[in-house]
Amino acid sequence: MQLDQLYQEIILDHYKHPRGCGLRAPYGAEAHHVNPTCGDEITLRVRVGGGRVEDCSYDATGCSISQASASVLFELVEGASVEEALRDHGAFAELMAGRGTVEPDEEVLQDAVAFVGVARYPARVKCALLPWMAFKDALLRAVGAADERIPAKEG
Amino acid sequence: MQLDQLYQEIILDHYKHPRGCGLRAPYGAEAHHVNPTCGDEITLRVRVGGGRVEDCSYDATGCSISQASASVLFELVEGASVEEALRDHGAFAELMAGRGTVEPDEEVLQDAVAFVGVARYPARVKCALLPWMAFKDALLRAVGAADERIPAKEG
Amino acid sequence: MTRTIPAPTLDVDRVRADFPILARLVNGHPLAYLDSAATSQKPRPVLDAVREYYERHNANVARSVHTLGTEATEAYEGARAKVAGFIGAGSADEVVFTKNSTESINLVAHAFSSMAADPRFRLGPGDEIVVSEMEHHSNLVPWQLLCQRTGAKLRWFGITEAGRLDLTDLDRLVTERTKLVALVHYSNILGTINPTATVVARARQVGALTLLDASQSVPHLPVDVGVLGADFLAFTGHKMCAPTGIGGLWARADLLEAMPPFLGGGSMIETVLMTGSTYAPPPARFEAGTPPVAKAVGLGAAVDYLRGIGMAAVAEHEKRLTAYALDALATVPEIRIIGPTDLVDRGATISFAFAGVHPHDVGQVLDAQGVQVRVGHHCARPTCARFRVPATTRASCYLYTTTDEIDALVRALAVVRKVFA
Amino acid sequence: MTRTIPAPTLDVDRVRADFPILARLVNGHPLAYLDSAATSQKPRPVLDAVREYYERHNANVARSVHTLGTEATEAYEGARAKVAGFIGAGSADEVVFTKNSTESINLVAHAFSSMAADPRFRLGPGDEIVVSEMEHHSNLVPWQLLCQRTGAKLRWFGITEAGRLDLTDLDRLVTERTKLVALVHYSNILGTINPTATVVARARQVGALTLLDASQSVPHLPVDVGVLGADFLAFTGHKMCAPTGIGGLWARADLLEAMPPFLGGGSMIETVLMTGSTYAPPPARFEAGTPPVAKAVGLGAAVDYLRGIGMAAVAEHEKRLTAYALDALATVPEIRIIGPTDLVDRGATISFAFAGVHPHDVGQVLDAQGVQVRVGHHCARPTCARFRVPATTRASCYLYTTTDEIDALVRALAVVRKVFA
Ligand SMILES: Cc1ncc(COP(=O)(O)O)c(C=O)c1O
Ligand SMILES: Cc1ncc(COP(=O)(O)O)c(C=O)c1O
Repeated sequence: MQLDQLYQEIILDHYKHPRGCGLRAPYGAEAHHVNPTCGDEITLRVRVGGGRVEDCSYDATGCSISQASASVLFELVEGASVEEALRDHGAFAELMAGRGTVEPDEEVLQDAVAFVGVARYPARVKCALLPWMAFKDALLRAVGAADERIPAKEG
Repeated sequence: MQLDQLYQEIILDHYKHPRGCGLRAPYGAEAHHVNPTCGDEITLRVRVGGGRVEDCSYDATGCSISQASASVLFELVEGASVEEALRDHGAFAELMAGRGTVEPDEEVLQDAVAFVGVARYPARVKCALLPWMAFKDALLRAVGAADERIPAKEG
Repeated sequence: MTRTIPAPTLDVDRVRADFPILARLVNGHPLAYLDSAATSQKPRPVLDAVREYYERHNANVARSVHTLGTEATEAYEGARAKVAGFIGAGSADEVVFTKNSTESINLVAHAFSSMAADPRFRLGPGDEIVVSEMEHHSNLVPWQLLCQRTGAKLRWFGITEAGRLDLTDLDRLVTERTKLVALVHYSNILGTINPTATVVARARQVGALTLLDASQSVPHLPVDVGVLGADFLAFTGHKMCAPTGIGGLWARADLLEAMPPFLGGGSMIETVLMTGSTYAPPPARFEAGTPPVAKAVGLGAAVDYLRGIGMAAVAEHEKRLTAYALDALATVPEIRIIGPTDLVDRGATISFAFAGVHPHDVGQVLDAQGVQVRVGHHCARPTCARFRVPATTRASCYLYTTTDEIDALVRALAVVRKVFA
Repeated sequence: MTRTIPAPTLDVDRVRADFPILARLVNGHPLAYLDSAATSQKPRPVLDAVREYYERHNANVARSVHTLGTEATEAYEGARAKVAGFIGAGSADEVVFTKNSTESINLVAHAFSSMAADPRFRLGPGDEIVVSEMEHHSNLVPWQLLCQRTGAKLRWFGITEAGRLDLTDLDRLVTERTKLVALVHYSNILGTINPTATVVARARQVGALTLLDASQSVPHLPVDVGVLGADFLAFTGHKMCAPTGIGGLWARADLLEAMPPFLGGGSMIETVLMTGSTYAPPPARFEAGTPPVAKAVGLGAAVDYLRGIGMAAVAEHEKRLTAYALDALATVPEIRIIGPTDLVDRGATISFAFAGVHPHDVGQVLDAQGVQVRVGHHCARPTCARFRVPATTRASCYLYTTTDEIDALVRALAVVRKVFA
């Protein structure tokens, strides 16, 4: 059944046991993103310090894909350098745009490779991307607030 | 050839030799009507007196059908009683709405019976009606101006 | 909506044979198309009429003496007459063809302004427009935009917990200040059929105009504008077996006459000078540019098709399906219906929440079983907000829907339970 | 419009075989369809694409996770990408689907107001909009209405006796006061192809926006928005082998981004509350309601069809027809061409007067011989007024037109002479 492709075990596990959820303070910037077609919403906060993502906290309502995506995002970026986090964002966005033809790099994306199946469902790509868009938005503003430099190649 | 139905000899004759054309004074009321789809135009004046159409004068630009129709109209209503003129208008309008199925009364319509073929061409019905609409418009106003009563059944 | 005469029954198998798409497989399962509230499928006679139009008669309308042009014009105006007859309009001239309901409603909204010549359309600070919390965005956003343009105030009816229009405040909401009440006739999210007569009567009492968003009612119920008594009726072809790209606005002749033009361009004019123009009488005044001729022909054919089956039979068929579906869904413990749970004044459009699973996931799992339902806010976000859900899953039926398809839905819901257990 | 590379020739017999209607008889004569400027005929691949869409994939777009809805969305957005490619747009998001050119132009007109947030769209007394005397009503009336709403002033280029845009006054007409120049690219009545580059350059110099009405150019010439350099381009599907009911507006991304919504409703929103809404980014912001999905699919197929033949080949074929027709008509002594009489920057749309016979009568007699030409003012009354004629007879060609059809026209004109001798 095709469903297995979409709802891989990793995704369902993150959905049922989301990592790092809940909004935490202090934080450098907060972003609120909405998916207008389905009503999914996320509020996401980022704290940066010393060039690293010190915390990424979030409150999300939405489908399993968007919730799992937030959880996977948290695991990837928490403690990562700003540069790494932006690279992860780029890799994930590329995976989602690939319609299932992009071979994900497990080194980089870790659990997020499970989303390769999502890329085959155009209607669900937006769900998976929602937390990542909010993250990039909040991250760039947090970096700005912290007066950190954004690595040029990804800004 | 179907064209004969439309361009009957009587119509072409009225077109080439229009009766009563040219604007004359004095007059009781003047109407200017336009056919927006083809640019046909007519200015038509009516003088009434003693319950009769004393003069119906006009200046028309347009196709053969609209020009011949004005000429035929002139012949029918010139000198007719207001009541007769309105009856003629009604008979002609009915003929035009009939899509070629109405049997015209030659007693009433005289040369205008030739327009029975026009009724089969929806795009041309408006051409034929243009002078008649202007006539009714001007007549009713002329009657009003002359303080004549309009026969109730047709007003 | 009088359904006193026993309706002729509808032979659903024969109906289905007219809809080629229904034979399709989806993800290896027979298609169960339960999304007719979003758009209906098209029967062969409609597709054939459109094709025949293009293969035999296609030309531009209204400005032609040639044969093809005359045939095209007659096909277009003939379709207008059919549509007028279908909704009980007094004259074909009271029907304006638009591209969809949304344009129909915006067309009316743009007739209102601070500078309107006719006082019924003059709108400014102190004036009010009344809608409801169960409007489709297409009958809400145009009024929000109009209020922004003019300074008028938007007010709205609430919804009861049972999914009914809350008329408790009718006399306080619809007052001398009200210029227009714009109300959905049949809610595309709740399935509720609203008591429009009560609202129309009150509006008339205070001298307000009324618009009914009949996007869902014209396809599914016998509708007669004379009986409804409203001033404007908006509807859309693609939900009633016709092609996309064609809709209609019915309005009383004297109102259309009083309305200024909306879109400017070819065919809506009387005389054009560089220094200014005058405009054609309705309905041409509101149909600028080349109209969707073939789509109008398709809508005419759809009306013929629906009349052939009988709208009373369609409504009766859907009533039976509603009863069946409500019973069937009651067997699924996770399900909470959002909207009326009885058969009184409700149609075969059923929204629900599935405990613990987001509608997106519900829809995805159902799709894997071939069951096509809509998930989301159904262009009625305020209604979702009212019921404290981000979205719903909605199954909606039409004349070709079978109880088997509802059974397929219920079976597929069991899979949802399994995947997200 | 660079035609330096020798164009591949077009096999007109093969092309004609794709258009079922061309086999028709009219009044006992083979159809000679010389009215493509009004609307084009549709090739079988376009009709098949529409039918296949309805029989296999039909669903509403953009709000669906189900298979049919996903397929419909991909078909719709795929068509957008094809259209974007066809006109050389940088991105599919720069193409808004409308119902026709007329709506496209009105959409731009409604972006301008006294309250516009972006100064480029702010318009009031003292500001000017420039058009020309050879505009189609659809590129004139919307600007007249806009000037009425805002107090801005409408100015216009004249036409030379030879049927060319009179640019003598360019610098006096297009000035610092000009906010927009809206110009027809290829006149539907005169056949003139305008020197848009000169006008666009001047507009840019004074900081004015430019809109090209490309309703006739996109179907008949290779068009590249990058080369044209204008800010807006309006075009319409039914003149380019696609169904009625679909058109397009191309605009620079930053302009679309700055434009407020026009029609309000489903699909154009971001978030909706009863108290106010926010709007989706372009192009969705300008596509309220259910779009004409099947028609967009048809337009996509039409673009594929035209690309398959090659727009350079189409233009070349029409150039040959123009030469042939001008020569042939020169043999009819009663005829006076209204529009350019040479081949420079003119298309295969030829208007003429027939001495002593009104165009309506000309058209009627031609129709009796199966020749379908348009008679009237062609939605360009001011142009007729400029040439002191109430109307013209217009023959217009397309990729399927043959020299035989032009011969049929000339033969039929002899009958006109006979009937009205
Ligand atoms: C030059 C020109 N502009 C605008 C239009 C309007 O196009 P539509 O009627 O498809 O809106 C036309 C055709 O009718 C045209 O030829
Ligand atoms: C109740 C209601 N109103 C308005 C609309 C808008 O119709 P359309 O999208 O065809 O304009 C719809 C359907 O989408 C609807 O269900």
